[in-house]
Amino acid sequence: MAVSWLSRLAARGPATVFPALGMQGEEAFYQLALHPEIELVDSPRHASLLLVAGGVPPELHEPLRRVHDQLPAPFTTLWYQSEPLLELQQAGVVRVDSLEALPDALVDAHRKVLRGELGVSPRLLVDEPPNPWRGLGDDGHGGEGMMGGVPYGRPMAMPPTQDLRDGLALDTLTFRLGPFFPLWPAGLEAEVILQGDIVQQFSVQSRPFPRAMSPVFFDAWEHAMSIARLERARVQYHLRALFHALHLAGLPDLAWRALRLAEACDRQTITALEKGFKDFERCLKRRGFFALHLPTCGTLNTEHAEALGGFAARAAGIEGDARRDDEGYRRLGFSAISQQAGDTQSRWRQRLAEVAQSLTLAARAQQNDAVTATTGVVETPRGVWRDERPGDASALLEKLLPGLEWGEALATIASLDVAGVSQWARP
Amino acid sequence: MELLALLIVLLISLGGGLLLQWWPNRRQPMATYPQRAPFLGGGWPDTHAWSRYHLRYYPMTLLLIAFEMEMMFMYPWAVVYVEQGMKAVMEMGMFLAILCVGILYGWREGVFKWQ
Amino acid sequence: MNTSFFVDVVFILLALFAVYTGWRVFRTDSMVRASFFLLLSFITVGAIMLLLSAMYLGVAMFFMMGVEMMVMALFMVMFMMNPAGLNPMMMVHQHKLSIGAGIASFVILAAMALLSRFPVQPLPAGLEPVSSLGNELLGDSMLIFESAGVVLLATMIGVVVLSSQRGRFGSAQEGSMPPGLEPGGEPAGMPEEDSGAGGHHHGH
Amino acid sequence: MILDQLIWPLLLVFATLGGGVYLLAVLDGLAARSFGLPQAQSVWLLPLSRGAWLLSQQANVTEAPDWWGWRLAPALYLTLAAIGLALVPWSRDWVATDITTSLVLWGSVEALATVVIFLQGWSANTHLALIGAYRYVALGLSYILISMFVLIGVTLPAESLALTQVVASQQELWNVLRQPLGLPLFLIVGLSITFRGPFNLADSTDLAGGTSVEVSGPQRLVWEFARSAMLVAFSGIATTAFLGGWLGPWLPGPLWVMLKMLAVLAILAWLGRWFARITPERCISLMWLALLPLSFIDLIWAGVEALL
Amino acid sequence: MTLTTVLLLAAALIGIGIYGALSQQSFVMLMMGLELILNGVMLAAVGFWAMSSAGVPEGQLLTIVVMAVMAIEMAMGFALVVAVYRGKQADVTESIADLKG
Repeated sequence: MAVSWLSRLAARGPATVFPALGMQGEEAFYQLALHPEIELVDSPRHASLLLVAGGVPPELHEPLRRVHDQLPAPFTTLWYQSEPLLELQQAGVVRVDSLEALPDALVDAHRKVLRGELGVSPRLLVDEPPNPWRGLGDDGHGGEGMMGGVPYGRPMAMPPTQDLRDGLALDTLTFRLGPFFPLWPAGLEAEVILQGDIVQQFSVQSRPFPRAMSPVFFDAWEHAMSIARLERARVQYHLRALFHALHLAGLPDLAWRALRLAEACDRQTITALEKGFKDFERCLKRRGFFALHLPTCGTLNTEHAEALGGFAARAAGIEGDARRDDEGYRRLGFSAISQQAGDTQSRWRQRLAEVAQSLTLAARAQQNDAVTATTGVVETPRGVWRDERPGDASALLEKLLPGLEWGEALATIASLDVAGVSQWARP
Repeated sequence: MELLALLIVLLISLGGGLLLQWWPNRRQPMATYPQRAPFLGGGWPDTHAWSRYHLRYYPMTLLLIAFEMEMMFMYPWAVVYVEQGMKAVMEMGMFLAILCVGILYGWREGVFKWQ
Repeated sequence: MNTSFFVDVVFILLALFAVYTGWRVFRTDSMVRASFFLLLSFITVGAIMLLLSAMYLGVAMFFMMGVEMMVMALFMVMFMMNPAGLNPMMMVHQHKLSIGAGIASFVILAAMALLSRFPVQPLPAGLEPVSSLGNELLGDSMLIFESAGVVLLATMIGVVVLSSQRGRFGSAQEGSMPPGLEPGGEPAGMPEEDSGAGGHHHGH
Repeated sequence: MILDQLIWPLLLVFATLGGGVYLLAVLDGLAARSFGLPQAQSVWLLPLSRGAWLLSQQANVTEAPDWWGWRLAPALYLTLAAIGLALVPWSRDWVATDITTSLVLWGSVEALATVVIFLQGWSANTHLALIGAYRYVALGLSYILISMFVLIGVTLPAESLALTQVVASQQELWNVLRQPLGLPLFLIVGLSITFRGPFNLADSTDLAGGTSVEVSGPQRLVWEFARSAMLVAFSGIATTAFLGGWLGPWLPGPLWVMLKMLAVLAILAWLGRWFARITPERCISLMWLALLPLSFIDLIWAGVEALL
Repeated sequence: MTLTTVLLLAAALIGIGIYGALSQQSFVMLMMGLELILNGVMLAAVGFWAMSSAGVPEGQLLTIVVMAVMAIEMAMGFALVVAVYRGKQADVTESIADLKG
């Protein structure tokens, strides 16, 4: 039969997955991004599978239902280390709790969905427009007058009372974005007001989920720790962050390479890592990541930079680095690097430079088995952890983003780490 | 004859495109309202997206219309260029001079920026 | 004989379509649709010009109007309330008079077309429309050609002066400061030197 | 006679449209592999399975779309691509649409493509798609001038706006050598008209898919197909204008055209993956302040060369 | 397809254009009316050129000039709209208050 032939052909393609990341879901995300048979997509319309990875707090269940209902049929949902929504529990949910089994489960589910062998996820929300409109208003489509009413279920955008750059006051678009928007930190939900494609107002509604650090940093806080291992974990952290920025920049292959390097951080020799990173960095520059893509805006002022700490502060010219005070690091000849501008571009320059520095440090530390000397203080990639872990800083986006063009705003978010550090280490 | 071929190409590709969109979905029910809502990563909009959108490059578009008109004169000019020789070269000089002035002036006024 | 019959049929269809789309321009709620209806009307007229063997003008009509109507749609979106026509609206005045004037002018022009006798002088066989136009532009009508260039330059400068905010609201540099968080408030989120706009137009 | 003038050229046009799109997808897969991205399965099968998947997926609609635009935009984009390809001369006799102003008609296809891509984003009536549409128009209105200047440079030696004449004028030396700036500039136009790689302002990743963020199923298939078809058509025009079209020893004309088109497509597939996406503001500045003056220089070069 | 039918079509387009130009309140829509009139004029000019003038080049030239007029009208018109909107924050030829009253 023609249809089954078609669906069998369709089932041979890669599994298209829209990831809805919950708490501690990013580990699965990075694993899947490396898998050749899985394609992570940015829009649920382009997916055949919804993967809910990590715990979703109850207040985000409603947004999750919204995303769930936006996938076009046929599709199904997989739950990785996550509690399925109550109304879905009858509908043959697929739960996967081990990371090793996840890719195969996804590929399998994709094939089965396309061949029609698996129950399709039901719609969760009621099929009704946001506002009733049928038969209402002047013409039976919900509208009243020229701008009033709710034509087809929604009101129209209204003129703003404020602005403006160029003396033109046009309409503003107000909407809430997130918490499952795949192009910014998981869990971040914000009310955005756009005028044209310029962000006019940005208010955080729910903070991004705290990110789990490598256990190495937790160990280093408690007792002396091998510097080589510490620096490898740092490199891995930055390279994973780079994945998102390169994905935004439309460089999927470099993003993939960044992630490969990040995964290699635990096992490869330092010399191999150094060489791999040097090649990678050269590619990055040659292919216009800085010259074409990264904006020179999103500049942190001193106050914000200090509040955020870490590489972001150093990129803005504030030379704070707990490693300077550590005897172990001092013996390795550590000195903090910094940039001046403090904008999105310089943040990435800073991070790349720090990665290179970390690799050099790790190489030196490996030779003489250097360990950290101080405890109770550790310089995490996100900032200094002295008495308490670096906390959430998403509030500063509200000050930073207004005035930026949409793409610039997203690139700026990707260049920062605003999520706090989780109290649990990565498994 | 040429125009007939063009017409055939137009009809076949337009019809084919529409058919390909319509045929596989002819029995699908209409998507539910929650499915039809704009994708905002779980967020939701206050209003329709259609609005008086603030384009940031509008002066450039006006400059373009004037440019485009110059191009309109350039095609016939290009055909007789070799035939007319030096006269046509003079013309080209004038054209490019005008366009360069236009670009330079626009650049000085910040026309190519996001207003 | 067959060819001419075929051309006639196509012409009639195109003519009807041109009139229909032209009429829809003023009958549709969505301003963007209105501009694209106008574009369709232009395109059909361009196609008729092709049938009349005005090869260059017909095709030029496509690209000129494609761009112009695109810009038209952009400005519709920018400046018309309810640009997509989500609510139906009729923004007309002196409606009856206008209909009368439209019909009257059509009748007068149509009568002129039907009643007067025009010489029948079809295109000569070997005529090449484009090169004859080019030779005209560089020959007898050089003056028109030159002055058109100058007028267009004046237009360029005129539109830039009128539409960019410089002079009215300070320099362009100032204009690209981000909007304030509150009316009349300080530009948000950026330091004094406005690195958001600096350095964008060079560095390639 | 009708066989030579109509049937064969038309068959060639549609065969190239289908085959070219498939080969472009394969080339893109090969390019991805050469950049180190792993491919799950053979690049030859991937486009087919993807197409089959999209065909069996439900087509999404939005809450209050512009229905006409929503349905028509992908098909119209495909139509424009087909018209562009119909202008390509396969040999001295086999031309689907041999009008005297075919070069200008290609310019119109570019201008109308901007309209259609805008329509695709506009008709969805959703935020991300709209931003993509407006962004693309900024690009679409910028590259068109460059394309026109470059193509006028090609007409100068040919003394005609017909693509057949343009090919004939390259009998001694191809335009790619005669006007060295022309082809590189024109390739940028090709990337822009199909919003690939650095010029992907319409369907960019930062908009989660831009104009096609809400599109799924067969409609997305047509849109992607049209996007590739437009690049195929573009490669046909580039071949004709700069690479001597059907000219070449040993092989018959149509085969030469196809081989050259394939080469252009390979370059474009590779270029599209090489560069990072440019920001919209930089894109306009680049187009108007760097590439447009370069195309002036190209025209002057072509003019001087044509008179010598 | 004779000259008369072409002219009839041109007359119809001009008639619709006149209706639009006179009736529309919005400046941008008014410009659409003007464009439609010019559309008819161009068609008539090409019709005369092709069928009644033995192909004198002035016929084509006239069309191009009309097209140039159209482009200039549009560019200047929109620039004016921007300038006026800056001042008044409205684009309608009659003010919105009049409309309600």
